[in-house]
Amino acid sequence: MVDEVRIGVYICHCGKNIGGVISPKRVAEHVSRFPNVVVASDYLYMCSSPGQALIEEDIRKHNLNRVIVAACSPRMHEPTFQAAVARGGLNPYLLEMVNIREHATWVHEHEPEEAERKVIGLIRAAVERARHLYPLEVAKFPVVKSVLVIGGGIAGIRASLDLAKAGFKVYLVERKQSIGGRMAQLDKTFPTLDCSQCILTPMMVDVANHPNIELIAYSEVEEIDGRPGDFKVKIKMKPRYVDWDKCTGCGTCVEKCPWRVPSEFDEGLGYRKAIYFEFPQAIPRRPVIDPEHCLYLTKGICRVCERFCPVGAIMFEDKPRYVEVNVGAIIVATGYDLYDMTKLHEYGYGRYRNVITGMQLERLSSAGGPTGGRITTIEYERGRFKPGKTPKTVALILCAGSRDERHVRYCCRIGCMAALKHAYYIAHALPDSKIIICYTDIRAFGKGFEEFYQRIRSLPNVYFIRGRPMEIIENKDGSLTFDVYDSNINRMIRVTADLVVLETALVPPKGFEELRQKLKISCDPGGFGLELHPKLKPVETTVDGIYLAGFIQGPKDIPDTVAHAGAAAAAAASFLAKGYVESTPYLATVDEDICSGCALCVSVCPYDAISIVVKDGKRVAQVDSVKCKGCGACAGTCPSGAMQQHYFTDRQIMAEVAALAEGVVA
Amino acid sequence: MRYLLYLGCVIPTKQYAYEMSLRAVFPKFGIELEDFNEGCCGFPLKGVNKKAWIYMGARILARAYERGLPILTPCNGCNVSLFETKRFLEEDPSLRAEMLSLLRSEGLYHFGDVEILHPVEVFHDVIGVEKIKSMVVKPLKGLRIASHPGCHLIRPTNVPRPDNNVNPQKIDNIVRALGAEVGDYPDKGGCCGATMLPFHPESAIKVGAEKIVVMMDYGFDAVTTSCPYCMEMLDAKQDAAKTITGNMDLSLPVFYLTQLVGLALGMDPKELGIHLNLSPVDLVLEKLGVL
Amino acid sequence: MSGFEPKIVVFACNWCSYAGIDLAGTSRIEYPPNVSVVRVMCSSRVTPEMVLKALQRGADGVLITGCHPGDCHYITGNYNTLRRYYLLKRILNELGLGERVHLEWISASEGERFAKVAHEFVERIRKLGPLRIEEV
Amino acid sequence: MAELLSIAKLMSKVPEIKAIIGDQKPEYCYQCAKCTSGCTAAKVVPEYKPHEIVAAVKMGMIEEIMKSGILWACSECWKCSEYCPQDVAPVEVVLALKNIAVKMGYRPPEALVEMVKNAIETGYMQGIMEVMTNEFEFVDRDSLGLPKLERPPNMEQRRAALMRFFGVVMK
Ligand SMILES: Cc1cc2nc3c(=O)[nH]c(=O)nc-3n(C[C@H](O)[C@H](O)[C@H](O)COP(=O)(O)OP(=O)(O)OC[C@H]3O[C@@H](n4cnc5c(N)ncnc54)[C@H](O)[C@@H]3O)c2cc1C
Ligand SMILES: Cc1cc2nc3c(=O)[nH]c(=O)nc-3n(C[C@H](O)[C@H](O)[C@H](O)COP(=O)(O)OP(=O)(O)OC[C@H]3O[C@@H](n4cnc5c(N)ncnc54)[C@H](O)[C@@H]3O)c2cc1C
Ligand code: SF4
Ligand code: SF4
Ligand code: SF4
Ligand code: SF4
Ligand code: SF4
Ligand code: SF4
Ligand code: SF4
Ligand code: SF4
Repeated sequence: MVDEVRIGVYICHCGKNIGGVISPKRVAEHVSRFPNVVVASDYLYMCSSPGQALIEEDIRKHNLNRVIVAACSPRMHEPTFQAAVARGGLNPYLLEMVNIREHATWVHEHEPEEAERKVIGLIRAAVERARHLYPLEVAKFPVVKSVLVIGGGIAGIRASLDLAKAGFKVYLVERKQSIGGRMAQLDKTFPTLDCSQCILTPMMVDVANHPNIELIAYSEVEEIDGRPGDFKVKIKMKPRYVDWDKCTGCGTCVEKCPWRVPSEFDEGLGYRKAIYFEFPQAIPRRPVIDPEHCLYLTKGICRVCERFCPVGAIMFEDKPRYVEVNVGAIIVATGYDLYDMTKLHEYGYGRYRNVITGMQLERLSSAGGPTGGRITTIEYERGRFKPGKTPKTVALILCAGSRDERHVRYCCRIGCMAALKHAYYIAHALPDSKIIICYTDIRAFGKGFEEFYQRIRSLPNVYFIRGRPMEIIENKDGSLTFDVYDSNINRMIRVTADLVVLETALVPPKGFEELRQKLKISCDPGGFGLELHPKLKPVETTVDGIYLAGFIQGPKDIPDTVAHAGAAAAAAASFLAKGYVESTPYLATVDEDICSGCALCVSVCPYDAISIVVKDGKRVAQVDSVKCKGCGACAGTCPSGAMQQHYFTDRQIMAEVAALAEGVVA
Repeated sequence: MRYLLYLGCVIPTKQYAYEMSLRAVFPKFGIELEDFNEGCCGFPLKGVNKKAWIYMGARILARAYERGLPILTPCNGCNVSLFETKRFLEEDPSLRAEMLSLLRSEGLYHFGDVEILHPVEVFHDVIGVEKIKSMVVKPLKGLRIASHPGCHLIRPTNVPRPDNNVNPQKIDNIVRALGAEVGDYPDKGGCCGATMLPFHPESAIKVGAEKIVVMMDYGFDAVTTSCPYCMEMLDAKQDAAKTITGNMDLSLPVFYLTQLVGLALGMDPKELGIHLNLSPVDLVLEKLGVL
Repeated sequence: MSGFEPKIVVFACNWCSYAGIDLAGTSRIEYPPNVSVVRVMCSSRVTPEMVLKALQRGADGVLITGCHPGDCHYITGNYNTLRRYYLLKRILNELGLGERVHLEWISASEGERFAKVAHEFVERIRKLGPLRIEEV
Repeated sequence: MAELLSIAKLMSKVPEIKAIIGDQKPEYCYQCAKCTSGCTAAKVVPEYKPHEIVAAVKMGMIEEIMKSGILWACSECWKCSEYCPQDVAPVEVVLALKNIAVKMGYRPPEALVEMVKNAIETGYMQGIMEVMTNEFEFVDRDSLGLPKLERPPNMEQRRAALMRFFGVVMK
């Protein structure tokens, strides 16, 4: 540091966000007295063009060689001000940001004096740190122009098609036998009531036919390696026991298989065979054998499918296979699961046969469902579902498990509209029935939702009760009784219904936690994937090149899911289209004179970026700057201080820490 | 095992049958009971002054700690009250300090971590269902008996409860071991209404009556409970329930769990205080051939 | 001891904890102004010297925060932190300073929890009283 | 007819309630009425509606409720606290309100005052009773062969401590 350090400090008002709590002017006056501070100014919005211009001009005018911006979080505007500093002719890493909004004025609004003192303290620490900054360079790497999409629901389908059409190679991994996701299970879709399968199937076919899409069904992501722009993904293809290359999808095997199993697709109400397609319109149209139920694979008898297959595609000795793909970006579109309703003990799901979920009602109402579209009560004959009688009264209970501190805290964002739709199904199919909707609030905020709500409200046989039952009791005939207090009419109502439908809470799908950890992306308190910014970066994640699409980012209906998936595809496309990614500038670096070659750093580096080499007869550590991701673990471990991390050197951090610890005298 | 028999208020002033059957039955299993007359646990006073309630419970915990034995609380109310007191004392250091300062005048300085047990737990978890089964000499054959756990045996779940709120089965398991049939019925974990009795007597009795109606509807021959309040509502108030609800068919024998155990062990109904039960218990006794 | 306002230095990893602390701000969840945050890329960058430096130069307590185990942006960084924390804790305990340093996992969505942790830590240090330099 | 409520009277009582009940959250209540739907008391005393009581606490309109004496209808079955989706525990709110009512000078029902008096004076909330057998005979502890019921020890200290809490009620 031969040159004199000349620092400019800029304090942002952020409108009233900062300026309404402390006085940036006073702060500027105070910090202008700090050593090396050549100029200190305040401005209403530093991130605005005139704000940035101020920095650029000052660099030239005052010959600044360090810039400190005290404003919002560096996670928000660091790139903005780095660019400004660069335009002013300085290396962007000579900028230091001080977070006085998120870390001070927003959280100490009611202690303005303390807040101001803290702000001055933070800036002082930044000044101390800034003295030790030095210019850094950023390396560029080429990206691989292909994308992995995980999850083949409507979100994954839409994102895959968008990217494929834009010319990117897409690998679509779906863990079930077929793509389609939850939307394939729905009968109709609110608020327009289009037939779900009818609008979905053409898109599924497009996926199958698009030359840029490689559909890898019945598979899951096993391992992820590499870095943004160049991920290496190992995919596990579960054993299918059918040679999909030979198979023509004729379905003879499915027809002949003697063994029936409750169908996941029909939510346990219908049946599928041990060799099966997920549902009749499945894509790809290639069956798999369920090894847990197949008679041959469990008991060594049968082999009927093998006998009837005209092309000899059955292969009982199938093993998992692994493929590796190399992609530049990843889109996560793994959707949701229903919350386990047996946990909501008071409603008796799992104990009372006529308490069902909304998704089960979708299957009962579907022409392709287990009752051929007849809505009936639930009967079991020797453990097997069979359609019961026509219900006279059906009760729908909203927020079942949602908005509940003991279960799922957030709103499912679907249940209200789904309940209205379900009321329509029943009212339409059974005009003589009574439909009771027990709601807390009807949240009808989407396009066309209020109109839909009106339409359902106007049905004479739909009754809205503003109240939630506490407990449901099963009667001897299988019908159900509960009391519910209607706070609209201030009356307790005793409801006896033949069928109770729970509009269930919706949660991240099984296995997402493990997938998320493989991807190194964060999650929100509900377990969904965490977007980078709740307003402005709704599809980005904390990892560059990994994006969220659809329900997995948080509850969404189909229109929102599709819009979100489109945005994810666009974000991935723009990431790849640029052609390169920049490496982190915060790389580790060794001072070979000090390094003792102890290799402690080697053991902590998560990316194997450090090796010990012999230089001039001395063992020293060497960092591979392509592999290094800039965590600083090595620097934190190195006993001699030989290993340092750019922008986070011991000197820089120590200077900051010491200043903060000393504090400022008011 | 040796326990402090803490009877609370209702049992030693009124529900004598419970006390008799407790004192008669537990020694048969080698369980010794030491009298622990400490008066009211404070439960009914919680609504008048929470601290007074805590004081009364805290005092009992401190006294028990000195005696060095677990407390056996046959009353569901006492049981939950002491557990809640314990929880508040643990969670609120200033409350704990305040209570200790009040107790100093009695020479009490610690609450310790006193174990609190309910007879249902002693039967089910300490003695064990198998052991009980092995001691039955007069199985309660041919009887279908409903269990009424009572709210405070299973709620609130933010303090430990003797049985599970979601699916209370302990009493049923014990009764099954005695040779009777058991079964679930709607709102098994429902309330007897006792707490309302002093303020809204008719309404309270309606609550108890509703339970009896359901149990009769589900074909039970008798019902058993292990709480003196529940007993009062289901048994002593059964006649009143007839008048208030106008349902003259209300008629269901009610027993303390301890009484049923005693009967199955071949004990004399009088020794178990069964003649103090006001519901039509004779029906059952006849069936068992002990009348 | 009223009137004593402890000074706390917080180390926060960029990806989870710093984002979580930002979220406390975005959600306007207040916590005592005595805590100042030092940003590092990963909690494993924090050395014992940095912690000691803070205590030596006037901080009354140090809070180290990182991603929850399994969530580290750099795969295993926080495990290194944990190991180093135990070692550091042993030394600090010997110096009678163990109570003044604390490690806490804060995720990017745990703004509310950070505020709670900050509150509790400040109260804990307030009870311990000011740290006199001679102790170190 | 009815007098309109003035907003000048609105003054949330949540903080006072929270000071008594501990970790429950009356301010979270979103009026789903699940508590009332399953409330033991509400089924037989229609004027008793826990969700309304919780709402009144939030609004600060609790005097009417205290005046009406309706709080004493709760059967303390704890169902509401078990199943409330917002961890409100209306039963705890009701219990806290009762405490506040007594402090404010509302007299609890006579039966309860009697219990308090007994608890202080005799150690038990009710006197030792004679009971009837199913043969219509009157019996007592003695005739049933039960040991004599001793008073709890240290009655003096106990009374002194309790009087600190129950001064108002005993007046
Ligand atoms: C009862 C009910 C009724 C509804 N009705 C309507 C309606 O009428 N209108 C409307 O707009 N919305 C409706 N919805 C909402 C709609 O279902 C969702 O908006 C939509 O399905 C979300 O699509 P998705 O692709 O994000 O998720 P999903 O449909 O859940 O698709 C996710 C896919 O990812 C796969 N997957 C999961 N994990 C992995 C993994 N680890 N590896 C590989 N693949 C994986 C799954 O198998 C699945 O195929 C309803 C929801 C419910 C519960
Ligand atoms: C009172 C209020 C509070 C809100 N608070 C929040 C909140 O806290 N959080 C939140 O998430 N959302 C909030 N919103 C919603 C938020 O404002 C919108 O979601 C958002 O602004 C929409 O952005 P937009 O770009 O689509 O539209 P706009 O912000 O309206 O931008 C449209 C732009 O197009 C220009 N324009 C219009 N017509 C033409 C034309 N013919 N030719 C050229 N230019 C044209 C307009 O001048 C304008 O600059 C709030 C809305 C309101 C009304
Ligand atoms: S071998 Fe298995 S899959 Fe094939 S027909 Fe038999 S049961 Fe079905
Ligand atoms: S019978 Fe053979 S070709 Fe036809 S669907 Fe089955 S496996 Fe494929
Ligand atoms: S969308 Fe409706 S049903 Fe679902 S949680 Fe929200 S309010 Fe309840
Ligand atoms: S119209 Fe606006 S204010 Fe009214 S319910 Fe809808 S979103 Fe809320
Ligand atoms: S900074 Fe992290 S990634 Fe880079 S070499 Fe050091 S330990 Fe490895
Ligand atoms: S830990 Fe430090 S001294 Fe040891 S090899 Fe690595 S850089 Fe060299
Ligand atoms: S107290 Fe709980 S159950 Fe009652 S209305 Fe409020 S949120 Fe619903
Ligand atoms: S505890 Fe009281 S308020 Fe709650 S459900 Fe029972 S009777 Fe109702």
